[in-house]
Amino acid sequence: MKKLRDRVAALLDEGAVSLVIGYEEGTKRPRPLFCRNSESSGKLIFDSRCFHNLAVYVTKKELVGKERFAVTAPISTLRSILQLYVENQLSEEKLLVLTVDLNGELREFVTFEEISAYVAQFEMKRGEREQEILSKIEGMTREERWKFWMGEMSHCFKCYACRSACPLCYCTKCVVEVNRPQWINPWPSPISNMEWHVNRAMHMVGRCTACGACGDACPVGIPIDLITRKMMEDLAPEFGYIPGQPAKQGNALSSWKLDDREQFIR
Amino acid sequence: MSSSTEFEPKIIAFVCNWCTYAGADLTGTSRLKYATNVKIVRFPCTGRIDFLLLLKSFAQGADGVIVSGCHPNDCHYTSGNFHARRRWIAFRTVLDLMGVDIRRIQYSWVSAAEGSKWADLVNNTVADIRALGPYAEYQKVAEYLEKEGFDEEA
Amino acid sequence: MKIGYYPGCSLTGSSREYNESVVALAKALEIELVEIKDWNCCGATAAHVMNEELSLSLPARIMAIAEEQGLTEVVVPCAACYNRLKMTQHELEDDGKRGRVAEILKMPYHGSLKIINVLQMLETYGAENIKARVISPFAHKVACYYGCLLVRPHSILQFDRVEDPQSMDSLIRVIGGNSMDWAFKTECCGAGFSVSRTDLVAKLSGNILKDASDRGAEALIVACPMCQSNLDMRRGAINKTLAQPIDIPVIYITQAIGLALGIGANELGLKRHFVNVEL
Amino acid sequence: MSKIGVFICHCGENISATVDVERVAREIGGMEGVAHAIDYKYMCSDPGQTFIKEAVKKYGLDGVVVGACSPRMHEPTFRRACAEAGLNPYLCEMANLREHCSWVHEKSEETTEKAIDLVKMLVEKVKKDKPLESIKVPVTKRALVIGGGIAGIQASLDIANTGHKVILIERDPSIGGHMSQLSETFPTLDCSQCILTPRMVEVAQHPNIKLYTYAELESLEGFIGNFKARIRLKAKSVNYSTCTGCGACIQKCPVKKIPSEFNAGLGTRTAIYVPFPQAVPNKPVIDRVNCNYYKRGACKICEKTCQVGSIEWDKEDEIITEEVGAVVLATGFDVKGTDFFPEYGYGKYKDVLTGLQFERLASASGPTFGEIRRPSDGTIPKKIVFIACAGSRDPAKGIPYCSKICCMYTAKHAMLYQHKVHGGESTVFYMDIRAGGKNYEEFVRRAIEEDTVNYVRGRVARVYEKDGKLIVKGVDTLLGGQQVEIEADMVVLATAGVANCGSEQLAQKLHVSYDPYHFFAEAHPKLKPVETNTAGIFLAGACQAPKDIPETVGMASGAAVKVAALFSNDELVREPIVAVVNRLAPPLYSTCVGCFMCETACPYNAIEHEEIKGRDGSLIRTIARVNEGLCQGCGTCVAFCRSKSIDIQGYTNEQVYAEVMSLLND
Repeated sequence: MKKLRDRVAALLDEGAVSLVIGYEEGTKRPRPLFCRNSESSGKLIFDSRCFHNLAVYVTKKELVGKERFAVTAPISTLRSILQLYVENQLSEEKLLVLTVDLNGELREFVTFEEISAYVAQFEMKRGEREQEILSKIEGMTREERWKFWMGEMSHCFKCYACRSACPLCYCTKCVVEVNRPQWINPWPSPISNMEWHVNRAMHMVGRCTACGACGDACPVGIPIDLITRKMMEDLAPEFGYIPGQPAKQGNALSSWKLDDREQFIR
Repeated sequence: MSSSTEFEPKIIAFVCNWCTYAGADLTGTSRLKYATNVKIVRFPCTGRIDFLLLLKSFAQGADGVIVSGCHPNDCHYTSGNFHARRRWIAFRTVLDLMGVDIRRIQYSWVSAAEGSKWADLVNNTVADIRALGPYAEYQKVAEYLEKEGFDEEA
Repeated sequence: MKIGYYPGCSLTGSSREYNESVVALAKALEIELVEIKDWNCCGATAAHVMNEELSLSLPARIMAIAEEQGLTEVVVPCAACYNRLKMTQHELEDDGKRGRVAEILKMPYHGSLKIINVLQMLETYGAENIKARVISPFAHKVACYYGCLLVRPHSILQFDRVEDPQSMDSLIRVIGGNSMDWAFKTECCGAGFSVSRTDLVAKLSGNILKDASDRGAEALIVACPMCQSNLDMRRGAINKTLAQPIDIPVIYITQAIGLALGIGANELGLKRHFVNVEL
Repeated sequence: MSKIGVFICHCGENISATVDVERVAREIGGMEGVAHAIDYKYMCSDPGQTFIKEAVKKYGLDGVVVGACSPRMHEPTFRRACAEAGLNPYLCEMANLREHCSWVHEKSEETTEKAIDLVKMLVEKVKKDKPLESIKVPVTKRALVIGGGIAGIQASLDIANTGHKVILIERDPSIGGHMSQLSETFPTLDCSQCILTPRMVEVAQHPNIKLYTYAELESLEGFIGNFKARIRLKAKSVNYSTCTGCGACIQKCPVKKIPSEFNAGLGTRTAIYVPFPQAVPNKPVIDRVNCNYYKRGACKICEKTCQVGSIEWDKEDEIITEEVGAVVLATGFDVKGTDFFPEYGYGKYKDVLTGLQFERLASASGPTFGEIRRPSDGTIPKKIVFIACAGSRDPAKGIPYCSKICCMYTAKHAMLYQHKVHGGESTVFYMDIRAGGKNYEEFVRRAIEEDTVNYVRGRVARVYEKDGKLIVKGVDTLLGGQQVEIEADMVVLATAGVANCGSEQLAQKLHVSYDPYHFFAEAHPKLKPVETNTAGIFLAGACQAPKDIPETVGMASGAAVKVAALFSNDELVREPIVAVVNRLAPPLYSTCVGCFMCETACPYNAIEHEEIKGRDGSLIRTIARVNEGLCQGCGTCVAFCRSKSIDIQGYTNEQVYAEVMSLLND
């Protein structure tokens, strides 16, 4: 931790970066910290409790401004940063990525390839919460799944906290705000909630890095992060990507293979 | 054609203009008969068919949907159908995960020369959907606003 | 250097000299041959003509027990066994067949075993130290005869060039021999007709020998017991069909290299040939 | 409130037989937004169209729906009628009541209700339609022809003769292509040089044709009517303006043993060379790979010999840019070498030749001045064997197709051999003789009957050399599969015609699709053989598939007329069914966030990066922009865009949404 603080202080003093996004000790658990001068870098912490995805701030122009900035990134943030690179939302000159690797060494990355090589060591596994709920869902029949999700969806009141927590939801105007035509009804009826979450999952095909930010953000605790996680796991063999390790070539949905599976097509 | 008491499914067909629409035209010119339940919406290409439209169809009372376009390598725009096929693989996975009855969405390739295949596709799909019955569980949830509340254990 | 070893019925039966020369040469090259315990017959051509399941299960069992005994790579000197094992490995990539064979064998079959023939073994593991160990160069003009099972079907075996193979020729050059360019490298020797239609074998093998001796070959080099027996054992019948008899010997590549490395003729089994070998 | 006119057609009785058309018109008339609804026996007839025109004027309609046959049939007709009445044609839609309703259902209540629904669907769509103007794209009236073989020559001449400028680029030092290598041509046996060289000279002297030899296409950007081609002029090391083509340097050049590509490797040439006597331009080029000066910095004899000092040692490759409106691909084909055939000796037997090599032997300007001699010892072969279908029609070798011309040139070769070598014995091993052209079959019969060529129906299993002779082991399937063994002096393989090397890279530069054998893919095998899927790029000759000279010339003229049609008007008019990225007021400028996933989806590379700059020139945002010339209107990007920032005119999100909604909530 000490090496990290000194490095950040040095970076800020030299003016190499105008901002460093990291974690500081919060009331119950770590919360994001935005250091703009070396004094505040003293509050920086970086341990296993810091896993919330900071990548969601990286695309906010009004926060990071035009100068170069840095972020201390746990594995979830690194994966999202890779996906944001693939989608032309970040430039390698503007962002410096700091992290502390498994044996406590301070690591700095600039290019996509560096981060990609580092991320490749981490395999995306389900935590027990995910395993427990998903195995329950996987055991259900279609009707039971429908009832389960309709029950869950009835709690949703369209606060869109999931959208604002997700680093890959950086659209200036979301499809739900399109009213000509009104694709997704704004009122929180179960069917329009279901439409919203199906649409969100479809927008995440080949992109979601299962960081769980949306699940954490949901005020009524709907396990919506499991929808995108399960989708990513199921589609990985189909589309030939490795969940959590975005590749340079285009999005899974905007590319295709000659031998894509098609026995469901008559 | 069928007795009025029996359930008549409402089916929408999203088709591409260059192949399946022309195939349906050929079914017409060859005077082949098929069920009246299916109404065709024309798109320039299967690549243009938005998955949200399918959701909207079910929400508005459709019991089944047909999506059909050019065979692989036939696409007038070279790769529209390939993009569509990949989109439907993803869409089916998400819908199935959410418990939507994906048997009600029938995908097919029908070329401009396969008039009879279009007639068979329509008749078989109507028969399948009639067997599945109305998609009540989806529509009941859709009429949420008209009725007072949504009873949990429906 | 340890490699699995599958001799097969010929090398422990009618072509004992091939086995002796392979073992002797391997010892000289410090290659330890670990014979598969309790190996069974590979089914050869007889099985796959009669019953497909049998023709797949026999080689599959060999590979399964080899995997079980911890071997990752097996050298198969006999061309027929090599061919059957490679073909079975290819056939069992199809899940349906693999399932049926697994039921019959009642033991796991992964199909990860690397099957190589004697030429591949010598090329990959022996080339440098053969060159280093050559004592008396094999200074003879010879014709290398590959036969069919070593190179065909090319799409599956992926070994050397199908019509004009060069691997044996290059080994002969390494030991100082002069392997000549001739036209019958992969022409049929009559193979299985050796017993039922000896006249056919005489005619076909006769053509091979005639072309080789017309071009001045002092010996024929082979790497398959079936070819060796047709060209050597049937020499009497062959000579009846030819104007003048041909007396050039037919020896295995392992015997030729063994001679160059100074290994004794007896140890190489050179005394067992029908056409005696004075090289 | 929209004022829509609805016109239901009886189509004689094709529609009215099973659909109650009066009821349809009546019910639709009551719909919100419909100002006028009638039914009439023949809407597409003159009186029918007049009804529409008068109604548009009388009621000031702002939308028209015609319930009749398939829009693929009469949409243009009714749209033209509306345009004449002053209504924007893209506000006129058709409901398919015939093919999709009346013809496929019995007369019943449901059929009429379905017809009503279909018309209602289109009425809802028209409410959301917007007036569109067709896209005008300027056309640069200059064509680029790639490849200087007979196909490129013919196309260039035809285009130039319509008065338009042509740029012809050829990779080799001279134009002429494979045809210049031939001796005589089937079926008339007239000498190939005599019929080709005048055309080559005509190309060199044509005022409208700019000829660049020893040049290759570097890149092609832009779209139909507005291509920008960058062409690499490989350094010839000879200044063509001063060189008189006297040939002194060629005599003096010490490096004489380079295998001549023109003679298919049989003859040799010098480092500074002219490929063949009738070459156009008839000036030499220095082969920098083999020239002593470029290899070891020595020699320079050609410079000393040249009286006009045309040698330019340090000349670099030059890249020039040409604006062109259309491209004709005429890059021709190639033939497989003998090394491709394991069973015929992997190319190591000198006397096993390809058809092209035999042409050079038979040609008067060839290395043996027309005499058929064995490359190994120069003797005249007494026995010769021709093997047809060498590589072609052979799926195991990856070439399952028939190369079309080999049967004919093999018969010609056999005939030439019999004429040139009296008492010679020639055998042709064939599977089937394919002589489908005009006078083709008669030509082959003549070879068999008059010139006593021995045709054996069977494949050749192996060819090997023994005591200077080539032993050909084949079979005669017509004599009960009897084995045939011939001791021949020469074997000629009619090897497979394959795509020219580099065709795949060229296709990728032009975004033209190609088939698994790297021949360029035509837009439609029957109806658009000379066009490609990329608008403005046309095909001519064997680069599309193996073909003979008559077909190549015909196809080249076809491509030329397509180019001429394109250049016939100053502007190109295109359907406005193209995608558009939405634009908003600053500071947002557009809802597009610049993820450019649409760019990877677009098969026509029609998505461009547009940089929005502030007044001080600093870059604010990079968003997508659609190049309406390239966009073909498939809409894949529209359905793909997550933020719905891109929409397609004619099938906008609003329109298709309205259609779907109208069909369901009745």
